[in-house]
Amino acid sequence: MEHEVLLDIQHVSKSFGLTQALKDVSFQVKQGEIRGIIGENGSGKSTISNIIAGIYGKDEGVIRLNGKELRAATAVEAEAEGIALIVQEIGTIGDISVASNIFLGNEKRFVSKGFINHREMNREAKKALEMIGVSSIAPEDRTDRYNLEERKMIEIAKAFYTHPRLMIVDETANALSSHGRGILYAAIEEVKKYGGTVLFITHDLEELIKICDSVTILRDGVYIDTCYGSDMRINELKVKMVGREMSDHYYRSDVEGSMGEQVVMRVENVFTSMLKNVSLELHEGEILGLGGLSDCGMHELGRLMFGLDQPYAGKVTCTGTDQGLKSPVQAIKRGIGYVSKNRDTEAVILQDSVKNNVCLCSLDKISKLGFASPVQENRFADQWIQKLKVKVNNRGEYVASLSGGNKQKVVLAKWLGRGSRILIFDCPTRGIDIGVKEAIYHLMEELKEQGHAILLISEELPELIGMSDRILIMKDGKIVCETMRGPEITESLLIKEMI
Amino acid sequence: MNKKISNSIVVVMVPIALYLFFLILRPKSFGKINTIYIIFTQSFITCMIAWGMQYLAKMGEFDLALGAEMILDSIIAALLSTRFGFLGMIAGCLLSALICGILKGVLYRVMKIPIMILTIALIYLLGSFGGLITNSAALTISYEYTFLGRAPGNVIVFLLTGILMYFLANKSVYGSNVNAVAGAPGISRNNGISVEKTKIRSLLLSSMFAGIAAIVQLSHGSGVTPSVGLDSIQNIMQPMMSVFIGFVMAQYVNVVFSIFVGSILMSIISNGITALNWSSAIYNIVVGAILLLIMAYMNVAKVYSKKHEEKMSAIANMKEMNMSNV
Amino acid sequence: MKSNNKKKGMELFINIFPFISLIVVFVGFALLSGGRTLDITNCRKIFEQSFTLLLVAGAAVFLLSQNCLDMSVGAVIGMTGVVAALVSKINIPLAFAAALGVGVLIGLINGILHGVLGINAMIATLAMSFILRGLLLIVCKSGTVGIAVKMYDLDQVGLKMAVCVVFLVGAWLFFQFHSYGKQCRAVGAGETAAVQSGIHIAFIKIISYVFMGAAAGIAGFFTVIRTGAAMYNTGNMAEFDILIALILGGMPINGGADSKFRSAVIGVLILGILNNGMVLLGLDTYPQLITKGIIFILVLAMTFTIRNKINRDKKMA
Amino acid sequence: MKRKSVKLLTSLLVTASILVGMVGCGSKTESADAGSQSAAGETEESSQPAEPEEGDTQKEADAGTTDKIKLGLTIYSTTDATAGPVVNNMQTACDGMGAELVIATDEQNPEKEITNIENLIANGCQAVFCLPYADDSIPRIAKICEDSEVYFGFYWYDLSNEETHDVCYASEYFLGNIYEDDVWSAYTAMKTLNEAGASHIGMFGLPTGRTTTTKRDNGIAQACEEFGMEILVEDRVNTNTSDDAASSVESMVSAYPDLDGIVIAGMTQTCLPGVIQSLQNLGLTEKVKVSCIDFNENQTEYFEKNSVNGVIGGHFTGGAWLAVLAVNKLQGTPLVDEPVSIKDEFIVLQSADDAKNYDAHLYQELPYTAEEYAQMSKKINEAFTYEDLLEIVGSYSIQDVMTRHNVK
Repeated sequence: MEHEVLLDIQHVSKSFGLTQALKDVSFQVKQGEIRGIIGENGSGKSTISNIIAGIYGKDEGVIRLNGKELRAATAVEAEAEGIALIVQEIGTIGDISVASNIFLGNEKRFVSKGFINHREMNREAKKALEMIGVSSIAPEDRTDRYNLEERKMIEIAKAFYTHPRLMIVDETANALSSHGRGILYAAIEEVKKYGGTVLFITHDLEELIKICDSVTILRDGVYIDTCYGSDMRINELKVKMVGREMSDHYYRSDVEGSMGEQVVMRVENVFTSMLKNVSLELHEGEILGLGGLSDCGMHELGRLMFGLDQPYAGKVTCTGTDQGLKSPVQAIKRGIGYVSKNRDTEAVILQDSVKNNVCLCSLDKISKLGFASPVQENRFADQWIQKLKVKVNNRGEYVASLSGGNKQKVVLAKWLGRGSRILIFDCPTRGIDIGVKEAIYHLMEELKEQGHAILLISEELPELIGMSDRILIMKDGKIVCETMRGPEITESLLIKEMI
Repeated sequence: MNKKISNSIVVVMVPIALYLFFLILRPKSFGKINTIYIIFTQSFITCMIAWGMQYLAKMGEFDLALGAEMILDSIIAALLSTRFGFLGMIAGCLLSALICGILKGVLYRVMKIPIMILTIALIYLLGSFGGLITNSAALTISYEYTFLGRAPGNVIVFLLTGILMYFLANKSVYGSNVNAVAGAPGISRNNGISVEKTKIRSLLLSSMFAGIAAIVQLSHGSGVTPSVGLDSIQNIMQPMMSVFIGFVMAQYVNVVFSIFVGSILMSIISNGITALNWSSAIYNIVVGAILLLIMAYMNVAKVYSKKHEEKMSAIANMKEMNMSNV
Repeated sequence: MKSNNKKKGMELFINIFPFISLIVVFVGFALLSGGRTLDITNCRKIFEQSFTLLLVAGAAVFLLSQNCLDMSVGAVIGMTGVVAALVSKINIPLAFAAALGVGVLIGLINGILHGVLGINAMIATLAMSFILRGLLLIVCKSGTVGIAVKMYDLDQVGLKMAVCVVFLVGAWLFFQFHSYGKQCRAVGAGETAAVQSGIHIAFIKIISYVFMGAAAGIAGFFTVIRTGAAMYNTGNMAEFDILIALILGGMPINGGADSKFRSAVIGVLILGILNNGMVLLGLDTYPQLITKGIIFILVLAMTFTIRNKINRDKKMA
Repeated sequence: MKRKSVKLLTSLLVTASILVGMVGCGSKTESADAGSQSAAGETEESSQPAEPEEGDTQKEADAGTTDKIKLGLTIYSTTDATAGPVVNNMQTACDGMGAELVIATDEQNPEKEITNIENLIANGCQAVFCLPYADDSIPRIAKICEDSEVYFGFYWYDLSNEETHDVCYASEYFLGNIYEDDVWSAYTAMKTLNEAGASHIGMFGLPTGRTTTTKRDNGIAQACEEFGMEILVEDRVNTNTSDDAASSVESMVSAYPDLDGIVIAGMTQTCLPGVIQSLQNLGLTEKVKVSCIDFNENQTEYFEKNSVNGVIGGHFTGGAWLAVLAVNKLQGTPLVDEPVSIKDEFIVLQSADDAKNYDAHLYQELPYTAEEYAQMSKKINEAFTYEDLLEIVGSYSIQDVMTRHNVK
């Protein structure tokens, strides 16, 4: 039967400072449809969902819901329009009760004689949880008593309880176990049953095929295509998602992997809450790829090898000493550099000038007895800004005003300026435009020739396959497979290992 | 349900233990019912101010102008009481509190300065305004207006304020908004809670609670002298300590009750020290030391429990790995 | 590029605004007092009155640039003053060393409480000031502790000028050019990112509190020389005077990269001229306090709103 | 264009606010207006290089021209019940003798006191008077005044301490000090309590370390031996607000049930209302007797409700005598050449009508009118001698004032 259009998005654009998150995106979603939205990191899929749900404003364009222009400025107004959003990060507040979280922002429903009737609220919350088949959570408990997955269940219950006309699920699945995902898929089915529409945002293609009726593909903020029903085939989608031919000139050209003899860093039988008996060796002049789903423990391993966390058992050592790493300060002294996944909060100081960011961890090198004249600092900063070709008018500008790619160049300038021989890259090209991506790949190649050891942690398989000499795949905290670089390595082979 | 009771027993044990400590040291003077009565009544004023402060403190903001405000409220109340009697006093106090609260709210909304810095500047303004009105002379109120300063007046005012506070903190939409903003301002803002409006309401509320406390304080002491410079901050040190102690115990019992227990603790210590005729300097040291100990314990406990949790899951991983190897 | 020079204009205004206020206050009072404030002895008096505040405000720049507060400075000045007075009966240099030592010790405790144990800086130092005021009451039995008469001859302006210049220039060099100063500002600008750039956060915080304690110790020593005795309320409310002086001097409230050492010097001078000028004009206590309050709020509003606009532009640009 | 105008506007705003803040506040003491008028007059004179001996030119100049003598006073408050009368009396004395008085408040803090003295001197005062909060600040004060060649003197202060006495008397700029027999005042306060039948006493006191405090403590100790009384508990810190004092009394009474008297040896201004209020709340007004040193606004009402048994105070003319000494010295007709120490008399109130008389004749209008003070300046009445001054000081009492002002 012909469903009329529920959601009509016309020429929507949005930019954060210099980075253009969405460029003139238009597409329609029919009533009762489960529409997937896929795209690589930084393709704008989360941005469009937040704009629809009223968390971000849009720069240009019009969004119509059921023919009426949608001007929701906050989540509460969006809810009034029948839109519910499950955010990617944590959407519940730890200090307050589960029931307060579910009805956060609209406690007025339970107000009688000016005061909230908590019993009523808890009962309603219990009902909401039972509605999605969750009975292990007590509404009056504090929310931080429950683990991540249970808190996601609370968010799903909160979204589902309002019987939204349009439910947006933003990359929630990957944080859930199979049991949790079952509950999520059941809830989505329920919404479809009562004629609601679902926007399901993910970057996991198998899950998408199973759940969605149709899928819209975004790449670097631009609308590519929408496929329906049977013509949603994985590799076609992937090609559209990635878009660029898997041409070799994009990544490394040499086919054979190579590495130096010298082991630069060793991880021996490390146990933490996320890692189970992980061991690996990093050689000089090697790019070691580390892949897996985002919660497989590879990010935690990256932090461990920089001394940010301490293992419960086992050791992380560099050559020359068998003493474990105590702190980042020690790691830097031993020549390790770490490029964090969350660039804006950890890898770079936004509210500080480019010069300070570049010179910060090489102050002891630049200065004599701790004192460094501005001239020396400027010379050092200019040298590395020029070497990494960071686009900035003057070195005094704040890093906050730079684009994603340029921020990453500043971070690289910082570590190369420090002369770190071991570099840990955690999703280095996440949310970065193509041009800078390519520059980073070439830089990695150069560093490899100069004998640097690089640990490349990435959620993008093409990048891993294209750049690494050796690839380790992790799953649920364990290293499950090791492959050398070679033409026979394909994405599907690795994906089988990851899931 | 029994978990709640066992928790509150644990919390109540702390002041009882402290009371017994002083009882053993000075049985003659500390054993009487009268002393217990005085400990309670002397904690009322501190507790009411602390109740008013806890909203802002929970959101990480500190209102240092409450001391100067209370003095100004009392001065206006004393002046009006000469002309309009008892009602004039009450109206004067509450009106002045309201105006101060609105002034703070407007200034915060217009200038968006951190509240602590703004209130430091206001201490000069409010404190000296009081001094100007009375041209720095002390004022007193006549005896028949002071029945709120003694039993049963102060007990009634205290209980009414306690009930109002209980509903405001736990049952009102505003109360849950404060808890949400204190927990995560970002998520609250996304869910349509205006962080700024909540803070402005808290500024107003802390002034109103301070106004009520000022009435009881004026009736109890019957005199008020204008404050000079920043000295009025000393007067709100004790309520601030009760708020911090209250927050520590708020994990076990409702925050309204835990802040009351905090002010009782302070009252026991000050009375104990008078009974032992130690110099009241010891009071400052004891209270400061207790606060440091509690805060240190709380932080270390939080860090330790997180580490412990990680250790536990790591051990679980190890067991799991051994099983699969064997 | 219009927004760019608009931003530059605002940034220029923010940088020179403290100088404008200093000149306005200086000229304003000179006119109103008919030149009496310009008199040499009066200027010497202004310097002597703000000498101790200059020391502690200088040290406070390091702390405020890391977005940390020290509410116990006044109590530390009181305690070190009493210690200096007591020890001065034995010999003067020992008294100076004792005052410095006690200041450093208290600074170390503050540093550990906040840096290592992670207690909120304001609460930790507030509790410490409560304890120190209590100890002070006991030590001088809530009265005064006199200093040895020999100590009076230390009270020449020359000595104070020398100590002040050496201290301020040294602190300025450390803050502006030494990696320690830069790390302080980096911690203020973004603590998590600073950790990953190899800054030992706890170490930097402890050093800053120790430096603050040392400055308070020296200030305590010279306060006692100036007044002849330490009382239970010596150094009262110094921590708030510091905060007001730094903000009048244009220091950003939550520190970070824009923190400048000069805001301490300019701010203290503005405050010194203000206090001296108002007494010179025979203003009563309360009009003085109201003027101070109004000026503080106006400067706050001016610098805070404009700085917010600049930061917002930076984020958006 | 908008940006430029906003910048201009804000800097104008700042300048305007600071200037308005100064002048606009319109400090009510005429010294400020006098300051600005004389400022206009003075600008040419002080425009020539201001060398240190500016003080001397001032002295010769004033002998001839109409320029007024300028006296400076630093005191802990300007109008509360204890400090207010001192300021009023001194002000009337200055008006009578044609001198100008500049006042600064110092909140009982030695640092502020010294800063005020320096600023008063900078303000052009030729003599400065203060109550030293610590014996040890006296050498400092003496040095500052000698360096600027400004006379100085103390009120409410007894130079009994040997060291400080010599330092002051050695300085040619020391006019003298007016002191009260604080031993006697505390002793009398305790005597009134004993006569009313009290023997177990709770005490509110001034902070230790000051001669006034030590003398009052000695007076109390003397009375305790003589009348077999005992100080059970003392509080020297909870004295800044009436509410603190009230709580302190409640704790004292509950901790020491046999307490039957309270003496307030200082800070009466803030403690008395609280003490009386809490005693009345606890219904102990009859049982617990109260006596205090220093007067209070509503002592008449307290006497009528006989909630207070004895108040010793009224020692408010110290500032005026210092003004008399200074004006005569500065006019070149010194009453006496070397520094002097003058004992000031207390007034003892023991009944409601004592209080009424004091309030009518010595508080509402002052014990000595401007004309009476004028007679004490040798320029106006050459025959006036130092002995006459001592005689006037000695005869100070309610009776004397009533007879002089021929009240029936």
